[in-house]
Amino acid sequence: MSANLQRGYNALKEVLDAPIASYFSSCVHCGLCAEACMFYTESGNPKYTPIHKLEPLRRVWFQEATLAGKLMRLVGLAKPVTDELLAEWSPLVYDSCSLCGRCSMVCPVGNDIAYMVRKLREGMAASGNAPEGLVGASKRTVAIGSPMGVKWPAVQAQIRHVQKDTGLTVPVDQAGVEYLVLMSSMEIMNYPEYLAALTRIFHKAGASWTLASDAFEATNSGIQIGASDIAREIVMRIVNAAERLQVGTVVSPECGHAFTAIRWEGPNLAGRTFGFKVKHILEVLDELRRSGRLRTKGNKSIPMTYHDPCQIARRGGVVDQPRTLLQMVASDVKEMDEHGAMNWCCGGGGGVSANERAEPLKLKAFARKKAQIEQTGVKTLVTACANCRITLEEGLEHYGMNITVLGLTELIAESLDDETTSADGGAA
Amino acid sequence: MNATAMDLLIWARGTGFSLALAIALFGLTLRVFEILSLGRKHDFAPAREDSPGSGLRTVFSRSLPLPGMAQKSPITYFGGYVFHVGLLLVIVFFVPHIEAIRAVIGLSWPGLPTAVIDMVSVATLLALVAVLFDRRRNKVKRMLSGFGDYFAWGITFLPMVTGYLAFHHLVLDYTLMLAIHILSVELLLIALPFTKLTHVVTLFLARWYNGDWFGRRGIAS
Amino acid sequence: MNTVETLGEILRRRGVSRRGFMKYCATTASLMALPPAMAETIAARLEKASRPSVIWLSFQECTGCTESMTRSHTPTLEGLILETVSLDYHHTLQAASGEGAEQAREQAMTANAGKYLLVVDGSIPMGDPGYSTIAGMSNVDMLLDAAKNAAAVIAVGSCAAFGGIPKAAPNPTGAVAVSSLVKDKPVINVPGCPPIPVVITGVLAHFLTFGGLPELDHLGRPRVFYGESIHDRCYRRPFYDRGLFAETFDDEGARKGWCLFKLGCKGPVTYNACATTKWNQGTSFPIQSGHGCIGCSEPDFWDLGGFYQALSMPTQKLGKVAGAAIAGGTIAGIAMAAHNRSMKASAKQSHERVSTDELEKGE
Amino acid sequence: MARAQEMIPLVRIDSGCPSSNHGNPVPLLHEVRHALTRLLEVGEPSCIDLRALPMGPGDEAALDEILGIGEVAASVSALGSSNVLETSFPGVWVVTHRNEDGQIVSRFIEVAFVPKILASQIPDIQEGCERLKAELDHPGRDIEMIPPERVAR
Repeated sequence: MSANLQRGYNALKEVLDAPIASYFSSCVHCGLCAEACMFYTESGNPKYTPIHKLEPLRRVWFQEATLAGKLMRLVGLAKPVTDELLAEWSPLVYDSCSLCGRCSMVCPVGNDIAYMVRKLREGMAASGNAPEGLVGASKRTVAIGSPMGVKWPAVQAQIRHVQKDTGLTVPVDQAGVEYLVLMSSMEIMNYPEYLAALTRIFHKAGASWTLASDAFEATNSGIQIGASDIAREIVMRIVNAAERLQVGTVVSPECGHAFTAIRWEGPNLAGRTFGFKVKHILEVLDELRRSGRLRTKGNKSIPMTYHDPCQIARRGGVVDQPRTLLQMVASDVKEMDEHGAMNWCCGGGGGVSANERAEPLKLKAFARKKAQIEQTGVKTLVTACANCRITLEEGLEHYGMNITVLGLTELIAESLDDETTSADGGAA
Repeated sequence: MNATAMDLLIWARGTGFSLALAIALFGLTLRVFEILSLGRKHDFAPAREDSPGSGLRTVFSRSLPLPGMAQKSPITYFGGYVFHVGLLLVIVFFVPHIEAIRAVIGLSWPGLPTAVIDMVSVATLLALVAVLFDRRRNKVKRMLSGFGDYFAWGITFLPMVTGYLAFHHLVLDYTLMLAIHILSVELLLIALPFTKLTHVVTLFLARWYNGDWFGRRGIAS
Repeated sequence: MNTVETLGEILRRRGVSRRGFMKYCATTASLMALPPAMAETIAARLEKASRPSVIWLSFQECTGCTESMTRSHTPTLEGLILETVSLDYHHTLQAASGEGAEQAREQAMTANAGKYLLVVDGSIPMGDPGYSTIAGMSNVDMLLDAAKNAAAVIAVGSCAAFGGIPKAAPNPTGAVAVSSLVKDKPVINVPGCPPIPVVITGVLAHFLTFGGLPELDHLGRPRVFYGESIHDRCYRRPFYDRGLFAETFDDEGARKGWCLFKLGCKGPVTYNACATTKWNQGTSFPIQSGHGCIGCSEPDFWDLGGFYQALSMPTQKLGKVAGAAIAGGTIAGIAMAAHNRSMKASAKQSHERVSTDELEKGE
Repeated sequence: MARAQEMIPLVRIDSGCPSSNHGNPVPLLHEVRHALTRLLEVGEPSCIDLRALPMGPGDEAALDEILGIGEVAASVSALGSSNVLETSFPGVWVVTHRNEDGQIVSRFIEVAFVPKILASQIPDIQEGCERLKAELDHPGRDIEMIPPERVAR
């Protein structure tokens, strides 16, 4: 056994738990998970059947944690886990799974397949079988601080722009505030309007907030590639900053996996509960709306539809908030046939969009989203995840569709009611 | 006198059944220990309050297809429903079976008329054939299926078909068919803990864990 | 013994009219479970049938079979059959005793060598011959000796046919059936505990009428009597189909004559003519009297679980088995649990921190 | 041989529930109907052995009741008595054979113009004829005692 394989195999033994054992024990090979996966439905290739992507993990579980499997291995009947197997499975585990968890919703015996793919990636990463694109992103995040190589000076430059445009101050490294705002490098590089929108909204709401110069990046390549050690290192930057600044709530940006990383995996990576709350920006906005601190005026009458980012909706529980918020600013919202917890993934999540190798398959899988958008007949698509947004834009361009993609937070900011500027507000 | 059908029946009802039950119970107990001993890490992430989902909810809700899914794989769903419900009705509401269950657990309940059981059996057998056919025809299922899948199908089909043939006095002498029927049930019992048929027990755990995970995150799964 | 006189002659000598003979043949067809249309064939055959010699040996038995036969309910008609055969040896019925009796047997065997019918009731002990010995001769020896020159052997009763109660577990005498010893002669099994009297005489009548053996099933039983199960010919069968069962012997269902399956009736696996031929002048049979069939015409019926245990019930006590299995599963489970825990602990211990360097295959 | 049955009287005790018809006569009646059709169309008689059919308590009585009693009732004395009854359905006869002790030994439904057992039998006629001839050749007391005027008739 090579050192790589040994490390990977050991990692797979580490992740085995009772849910995984229950899931593998229950699978009846009914194939329904395939029907829930756009990588299968759009390619028609049965190897993209979700449960099939877990074969290496299944073998480790069977041979390491069941008596029958141990006996089978003893007599040489059990299929071995080899370097070749892991290499062969790497495209299935990374390229054809966005961890969207749709299969986990339809499995009749209740198998949470996305949960297991996430665990399998621990072994794949540890054995050096992660795709190059994700390895690079992880290296940049650890070494530079951001998967896209964004450094604090780039953020500072954006802060200057925002302050100039809005005439408002963007607070940095302020202790004792209500919100610590995180961003994704995608937002820093491609969607600077996010920071501007937040600055205006928080200003109108009279909320105290801050950015942290040593913890502005919310994305976490460690989660996507499946290396908890790396994920922990990245998460702890945020945790340390938030605790140092003694903020009440850490606000995850419009980025799906970032929310998962800090909200759901973060405490488990840290091995403790946090001294602060973690919320997605849409949750924060909806709370502000409910307390009357967020008010908008005017309704956009152009038809719109909302794309649920998987990690925020299905895997994160933020389903109603975006709809309430969208109702505030748009009068003609059409839902896709399957939405909310049963939405179809854009195909770029779970590190797929950072994995160049997966590009053709990702675009093929996008056909599902394309069909959903076409079915609504609208030309404006709203979402709340920078990664989804990039994937959607690429996909729409690839298929030559003339559709505008908007971020929900910006859309809200555009319709802020200027009449009700809070007392301490500056010029609009 | 050589071994007769009656000898086989006596063995099947006696030693055979005790052995099969022992192996099934031994195996299932072992499996539950195997599974639960792997444990589950404490989740430090605070769960959402007033979640619409829960493990218990999912244990039940997963029995129903999500909107749109049934159309995507009708044979899997309807074939699956018919044979699962059919098996349940035949196993639990055919009077001779109730008597057998009574001998094991001491409880009994009213049965269904044999005409009803007969109709359900035919439907169940047809559904089982349909799902086997679909397993060969559907490329996903064909790719996923190995010996274990066909074996599991076989040992589920066998008790159904032998029971049906015995009841209708077809093919073989009743005593022999009854003995074969009971032996096939024993094969099923023995295989229960060590094949995918274990899902009859573990699916409750799986659904629970799944529902619990989603429930903590505020999703009714 | 003189066997020249045919049955037809005997009957005429006794002044039986042709109408009487027709009635006799119709009844014989009925008791042989043959279609009524066979009466004329029977009549033609019986006219010419001659009188066979019969040697009746009794081994490990209770005399119930002999009792059953002698109490058959149609004295005149079956009496005719019995009178037609020359019962040369039957140690219960014959007047002779001691050496004279044994001489009669040997004489009959010599005089009718190759032609006599050997009827056996009772099983044969293969253990200590002292369990059952006649005139100093072990049952096995006597059986093999008598079977050597017999035309056919009729094993009457479940003991002779299948070993019966003596063979019931744990079979202390090492009892065996006739057919496990006699291999070179046709053996007709007429099981039952006892067999229905007319079934015994029916088989004799068949031999007498057709001069040969009736068609036998896989257990060597005449198909005409043992071709269908009690359950299939039971007048209570409609209740089984409708799911109406007596739960106890004195509940409403029992009074209404519902199916006795739950009370342990072995009718479904018992092949015999009781449900149609019935007992005591066709009056009734066990199920009609409210008691389930005990399966007495089937091999090893004594070991078929309790008489009052439903056929579908497992026969062994399962409490201890289940307890032991769960205990065993728990022990094995705890061992596997300990293994799994140590496997996980050691995996955790040998965890090598994954930094970004390890993400690429090195070496 | 002494017959125990004669000494041990059989007493029927009513179980308190009605002897219900178990439905067994119905298929039998269908068989009878087909037999009647055959008799009419091709003149083929049939015979059904009632001892070969499953009959519950009350079934045979129910059958008898449905069949009813017709115009002809005959009794035959041969090896015990036999009753031959035409039912209310002409051509359908119930024949009950008894032994010399009066016990029923067999019972049939015959579908025929006349049940065979009623017809005089050739061997019996032959024998009777011979006997009559012998009597006439060697007149015994019986014939002599008959008044001449009756012989003439």
